Amino acid sequence: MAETSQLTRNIESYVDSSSLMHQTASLNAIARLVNTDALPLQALVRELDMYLTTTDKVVRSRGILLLAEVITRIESKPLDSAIMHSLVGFFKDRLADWRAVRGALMGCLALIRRKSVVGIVTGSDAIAIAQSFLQYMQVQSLGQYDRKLCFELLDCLLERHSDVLTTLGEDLIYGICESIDAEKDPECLLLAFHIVESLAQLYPDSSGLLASYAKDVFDILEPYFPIHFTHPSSGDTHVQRDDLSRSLMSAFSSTPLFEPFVIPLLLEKLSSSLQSAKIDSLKYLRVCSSKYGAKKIAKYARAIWPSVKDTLCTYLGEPEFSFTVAPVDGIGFPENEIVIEALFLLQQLIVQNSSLLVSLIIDDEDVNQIFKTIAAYEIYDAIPVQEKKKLHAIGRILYITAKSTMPSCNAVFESFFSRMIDHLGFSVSNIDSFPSGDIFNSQRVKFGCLYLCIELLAGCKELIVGSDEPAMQNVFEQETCCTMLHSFSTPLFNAFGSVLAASADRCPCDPDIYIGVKGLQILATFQSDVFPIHKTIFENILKKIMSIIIEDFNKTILWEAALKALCHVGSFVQKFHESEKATSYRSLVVEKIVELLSLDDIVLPLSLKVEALSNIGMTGMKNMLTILQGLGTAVFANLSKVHRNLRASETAVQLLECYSCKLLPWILENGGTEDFAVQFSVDIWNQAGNCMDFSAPFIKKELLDAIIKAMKLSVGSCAVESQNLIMQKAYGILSSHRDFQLKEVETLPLTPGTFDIALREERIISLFASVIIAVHPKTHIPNIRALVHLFIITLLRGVVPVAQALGSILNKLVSTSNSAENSSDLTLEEALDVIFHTKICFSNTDVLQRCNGTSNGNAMVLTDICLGIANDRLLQINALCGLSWVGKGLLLRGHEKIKDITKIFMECIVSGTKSALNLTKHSLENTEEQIQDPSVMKCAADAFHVLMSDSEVCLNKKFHATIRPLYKQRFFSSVMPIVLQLVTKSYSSLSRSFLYRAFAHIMSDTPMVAILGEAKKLIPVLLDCLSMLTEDIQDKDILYDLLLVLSGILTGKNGQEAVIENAHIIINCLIKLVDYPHKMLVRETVIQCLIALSELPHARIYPMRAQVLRAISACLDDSKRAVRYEAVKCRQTWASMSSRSLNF
Amino acid sequence: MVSGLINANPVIYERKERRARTTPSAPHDEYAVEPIDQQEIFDHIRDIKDPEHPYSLEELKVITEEAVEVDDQRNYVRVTFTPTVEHCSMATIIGLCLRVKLMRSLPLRYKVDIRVAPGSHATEAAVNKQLNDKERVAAALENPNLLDMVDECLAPSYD
Amino acid sequence: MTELKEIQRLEGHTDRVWSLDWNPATGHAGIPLVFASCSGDKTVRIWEQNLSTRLWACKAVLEETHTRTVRSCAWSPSGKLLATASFDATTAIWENIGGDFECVSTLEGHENEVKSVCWNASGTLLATCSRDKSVWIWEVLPGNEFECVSVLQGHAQDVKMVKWHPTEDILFSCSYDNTVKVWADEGDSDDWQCVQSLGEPNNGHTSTVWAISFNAGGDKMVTCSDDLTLKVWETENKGMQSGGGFAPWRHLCTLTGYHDRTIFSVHWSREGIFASGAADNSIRLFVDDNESQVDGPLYKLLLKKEKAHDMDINSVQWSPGEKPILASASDDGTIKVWELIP
Amino acid sequence: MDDLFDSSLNLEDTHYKEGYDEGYSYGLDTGKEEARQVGLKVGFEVGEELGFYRGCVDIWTSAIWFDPTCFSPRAKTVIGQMEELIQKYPLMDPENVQVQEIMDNLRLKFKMVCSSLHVKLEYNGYPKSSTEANGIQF
Repeated sequence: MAETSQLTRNIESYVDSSSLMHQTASLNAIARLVNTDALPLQALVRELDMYLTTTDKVVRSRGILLLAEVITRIESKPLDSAIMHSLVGFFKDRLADWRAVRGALMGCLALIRRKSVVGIVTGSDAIAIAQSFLQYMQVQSLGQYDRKLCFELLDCLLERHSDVLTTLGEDLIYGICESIDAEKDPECLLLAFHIVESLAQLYPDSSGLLASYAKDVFDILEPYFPIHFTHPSSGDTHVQRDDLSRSLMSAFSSTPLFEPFVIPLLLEKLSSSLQSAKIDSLKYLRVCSSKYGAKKIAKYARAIWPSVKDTLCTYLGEPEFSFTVAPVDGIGFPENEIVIEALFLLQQLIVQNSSLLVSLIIDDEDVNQIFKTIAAYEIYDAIPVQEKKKLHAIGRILYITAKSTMPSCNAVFESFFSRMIDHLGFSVSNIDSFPSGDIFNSQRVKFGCLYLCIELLAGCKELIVGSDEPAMQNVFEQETCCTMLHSFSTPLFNAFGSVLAASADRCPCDPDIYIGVKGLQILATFQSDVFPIHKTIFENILKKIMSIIIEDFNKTILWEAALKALCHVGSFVQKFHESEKATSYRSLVVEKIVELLSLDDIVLPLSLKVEALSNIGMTGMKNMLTILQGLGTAVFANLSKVHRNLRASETAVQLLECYSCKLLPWILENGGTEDFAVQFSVDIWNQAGNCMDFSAPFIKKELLDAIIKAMKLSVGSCAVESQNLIMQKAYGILSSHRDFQLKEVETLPLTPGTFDIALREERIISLFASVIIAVHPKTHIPNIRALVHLFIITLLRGVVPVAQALGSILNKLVSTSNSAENSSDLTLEEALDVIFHTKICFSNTDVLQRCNGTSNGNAMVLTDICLGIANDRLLQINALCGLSWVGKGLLLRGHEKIKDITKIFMECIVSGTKSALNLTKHSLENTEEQIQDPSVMKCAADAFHVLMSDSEVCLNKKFHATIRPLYKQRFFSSVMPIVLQLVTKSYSSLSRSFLYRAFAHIMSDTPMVAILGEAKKLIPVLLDCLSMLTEDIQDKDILYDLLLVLSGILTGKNGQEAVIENAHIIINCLIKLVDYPHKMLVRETVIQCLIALSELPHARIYPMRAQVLRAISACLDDSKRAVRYEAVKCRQTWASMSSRSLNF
Repeated sequence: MVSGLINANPVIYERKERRARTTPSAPHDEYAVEPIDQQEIFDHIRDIKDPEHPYSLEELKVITEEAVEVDDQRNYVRVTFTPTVEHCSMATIIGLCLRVKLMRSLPLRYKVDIRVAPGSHATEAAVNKQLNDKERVAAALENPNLLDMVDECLAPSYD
Repeated sequence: MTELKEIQRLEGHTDRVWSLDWNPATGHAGIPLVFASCSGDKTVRIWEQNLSTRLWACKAVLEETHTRTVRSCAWSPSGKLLATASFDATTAIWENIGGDFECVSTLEGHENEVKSVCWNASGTLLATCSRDKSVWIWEVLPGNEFECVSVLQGHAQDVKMVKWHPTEDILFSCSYDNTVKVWADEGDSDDWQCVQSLGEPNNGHTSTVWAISFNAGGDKMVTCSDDLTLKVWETENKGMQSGGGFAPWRHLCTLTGYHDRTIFSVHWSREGIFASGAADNSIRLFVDDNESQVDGPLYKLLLKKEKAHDMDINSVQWSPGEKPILASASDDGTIKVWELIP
Repeated sequence: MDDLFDSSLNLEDTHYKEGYDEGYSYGLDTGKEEARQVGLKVGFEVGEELGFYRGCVDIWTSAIWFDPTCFSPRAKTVIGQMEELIQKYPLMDPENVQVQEIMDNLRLKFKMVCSSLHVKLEYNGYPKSSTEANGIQF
């Protein structure tokens, strides 16, 4: 009993509670009861009885609505047919009760929507619902929501019970027309259109019932076209214009019965000036014609064709005569929806009934007139604007026609192609005496014709390529278009050639060049089994283009066009395995290009040579290998000449650059073999070996750098075995060198003085270092211990690559801990021991004397030098710099030792140099301040940049470094506390400033996530750091990086409460930065930060408002535009914080 | 609300797509000055929404880039706008929006004149006089109803 | 070489400063010079000169009475009362009670923004004007009571400023309708009428007239306008003393080409120099030109001060003190005090 | 015999005439009706406003009657003037040229009284222009 009373309460609250929340709550409660069988539906109905039948209209409607809602909520609960039937009976009757109409509709809808497994409405019941709907509903007199329900109901009925509904016949059609007539609401319309569509499917046959009503139905749809959508896009309705347009389109095209009304309408609207109307008309026309079928559309073709033509003439833009943007074949035009649709439509029509359209096109007077007039112009710019537009339009039309179907293609070729050739005036007769590649009878060429030719050829080509079943291909051969092409290839070639030839004397405008080159390219890129152009012609084409490459390099456009074309041809030949053409290509292009490298006499500038070289190489692996060989020989040829002429070394540098930056990467990503890379590096070593006596090539710094780079990349790209090979070679050269024996190096303690390394050995060593840098961990490094020694000494001379090599060694060495597969003869631990505990003594330098004071006599270890005990600034700086790379190597693999190394850097930053201190104890005039040497401290601070930043030159994925995940985070969390603590201890202002510098380096390379966690602690320091960095212009980039970190914190979610806490100091700091003069990006970012800050709780930041606004209004007058734009935004967000009074 | 419009269905024009700046006149020179120019000012006002349509002033051709005259040396800007219909009583509101947006976007040194295009409005002189009476404008901006209206129109021009 | 020397730049207002008024009872007998300024920040500030440093400092801020911009302020001849007119449609009367100021009365009646307020010579009458096109005359009754004497309707537009004649009870008002109107009480029965209207026909201004000022003698009047001109008008003096009816004003001369944006303010000093301040950020000083006696006294530019402020100048006022001191108020939120060095 | 066709011969004319007459009479009625509506509206508005002032004046005068010193003499005179104006308002002939002038004068006097009595009374019955209504005028 309690049950029911509860139930009654729920019902009560649903029926007359005003709060929506209560209603839904109680509704859900009831639905749950029913769903869980706690309350049988019958019981509910009985309980509701009074509400469903009362004369109080409000209560009644609510009651019925309740029942309906419940039914909706139990859609997955099985109901037996009897209940279904009675429910249907009830709700369909209520449709008559307009006060309760919503409930009734919702009920019917819910029932109709039920899935078959849970019991569905029977056909007869469906009919019954439909009938009473048609009888009682005055849809357009209802509100938006109810109307929507009505349409959903209709829609659903038509979908689920089309079979039975047919029997309703006229009534149904009438009813539907009546209910959708003059509907305005977008959501309802969406449904209405769909209803019409389904209605059409209901009576498909042309003699059927709908036939007689088609007009009436369409009269209702007509006014909606074209959809004019005035609702603000941001409005509550989510329906967009496109949705409406699309569904209206499917309604239009739903049945051929509409054809007599639709097509005329569309044609009329097509002539309207409104963009959207045009586009829609074209779309609709296309879809309708495909739906209605060729026969029905045929009679309109005559009407459609001209309007399509005109549309094209008016809306087609100026073609883009450039190889960078245009498609491979054909001519590129700026995107324009109207044009695209128009062409689609045209294609559709042609596909549908080719012969008719083609005849229209062929007989069209505009088209023919084109051939008479425009074809006559010789250069593009001579053509008047209007004519140009026509030309382009007709061009596109021919293109589409050719591309659509084989018959249409043949047809246009037959009727136009020969005519054009005649126009061109290159008689077919001289077919057997074609001129060789570069001699052209300089007769004027008719641009118009060529232009149209291109379009035709492009179309034809796409047609052929498009149908890619090989069986077809030999069929094409017989096709008219192909045979014609075949017979006209010579004149075409001559024609295109002459354009360019003509360009030799009077420099033609870009379009002409474009056309010429494009033409040649297309000619050359027809598959030979379809259109076997004569081998000689193909070769002539190549020759012609090559001649441009070689001679016309000062006509930039022409030259680039030619190169592009060459590449297209090249990749085409590769793609379609045109063996014959391939051979010609290789001999005429690839080898020629290579040849060019060796010829110094020809004028073509090297930079262009290289460009051509690389581009052509990239057309295919085979070509690439040839090119590489050529390049290799050229490089070494030049290297051997270096000492004789300077240009040689410059050449070498350029070639090497090309190799490292263009060719090598290409090979790698195109799965090429490493053979060349190996060979190349070995050869370089040979070269190095040879030039030991006169080390010319290695004298020039930039040349050496180029070689090192090439070496690294080559080695890095090889597998272990090959690397071993190279390593052997390199080591051989290094050790075979007579000036110093690696043996000596091993004699301890290290005494740099004893073998004073000459500059050229230094160079050789750095070259060797580059190999070390690039090798795999597994690659075997011979006599590694000695090498380490050698490196330490060289490192002290400030040879950075060596330091990097040392870092790489440490990074890759196997540690004793997992000595299982310990291949190398030196473990990590040993190496560390060597580096940090080998005594280095200075025999001949005056360092000796200075060291007397120190405990460990005249021999000291690397770290001592770092701390400046040698009291030789330069030495100390070199050592620090070297140490930083060593550290990096360890840091990446996450080795503990890094801690000690960082300590050393810190030491140098805070207290400058130790020994200097002890030394000058007794000399009065020296106070600590003066001892601190900025250059040393700076070096130490910047070491952190080396440690943290990702390096391009070494210790990265490319060079097989072992990189421990999250190493940056780890380092950050271990070092940052120390830094912060040191900062708080007040050292000299100098050392603090360098601490900040280090801080900045660490911060700007640490991942945000790590920083956000610590934000609270970091922000204050970060701000001081920022203001410190503003003092020296040199630091502007560091400043910017750090600023980015701050903005990261501001925008990051986790940073928030830290930010809120420090809002005031942050804002103060930023305000000081808004006019930082030396870097625009700084100012811009600062302002963006301020914008971000305006998001904070206003109570917190409001006090700063006036201050910020004052600062920002100055930024409105910044010298840079970008800053001003940001300032406007920022000013707005801050000003609008107190909704009112923005003025002034 | 649609019924209340003074100009129920205006002609809408293509908005010309934002001309991407040929990146800072001197990208590398940090100190080179980029003077405030026509396009910059147009960018400030193009997206202001018409008080009674969901379209921007640009889309309605109420303002065009050519209608902005600027002289950065002499700190002077003049914007000439063309109300959609001759008797558009919203002309003053539109003008007010333009003035406010520029007031909030330009350096203080600037003097701004706003006027309706000659012959484009029935009470041309009156409108111009009102828009350039700073006392009237100041008073207007203290009127909550007006300010709300203006802010609503300006909103889209800030993002 | 005469020059206008900037003595001090006063900051404090957080929005544009609309106008200022010197306390007439200060600047002599050892009483430090005092003036009041009012601003878009809804406040009025009282500035007093420090006799030792000769510099001004803000003595008091009058706020939380007006809810919108305070457009103008005026001291009563006695210097005891200060009247402030605001866009909130009210006029407030403040009394200086032992240094701090109390709002002793608010005058309500205008439909919208009140734009100017002015006391007559004897301090018995007060005039206000508003965008509602009307000018109100109030009588000052004992106990800070103010009663509306008459509402003058004649202007077709927004009335920008009201000014009493320095000696007579004749009221002048200038308006957005380009005219200056003269009002007098015909047969003292509260029956004020417009006795003269100076508009384009009598070669008056062709755009909004922003301000009016009289020479010491009261026989000359200068007006400034949005039409970028200053106009000087004159009348016979005797006509007035004899009280026999009203002596009409006529156009004397027009000064053009001195400012290239709206002239918002003009003020005539006792020494016969009148200053003008305009939206071109500059100040101009004029004196009569004794040389050119060709046809009546004309006026020549004495001095021009470009970039006197960073933005529009809304008000220029000569101090009552011995020294020729000028104060100027501007949109840039500052007030500047200048001294004219002869 | 022939009159058999008459009707059908001048069918057009008769139809035209009937149509015209119907149209005319209809126009007449609706025109009247419309005019009546407008009259009602305007009349009501004027009446309402006058009534409002009437009421105020009555209260004030009665107040004066109880205590002649309660208002300043000036106020009293103005109230008197209002009285006269209301008296002489030509209710019965709307064509009268004075109508507007009197009404304006009344409103003015009313404002004066209110200000000198320091009371915030406003008659907000009479229609304002749309822009004024939504307060976007400046």
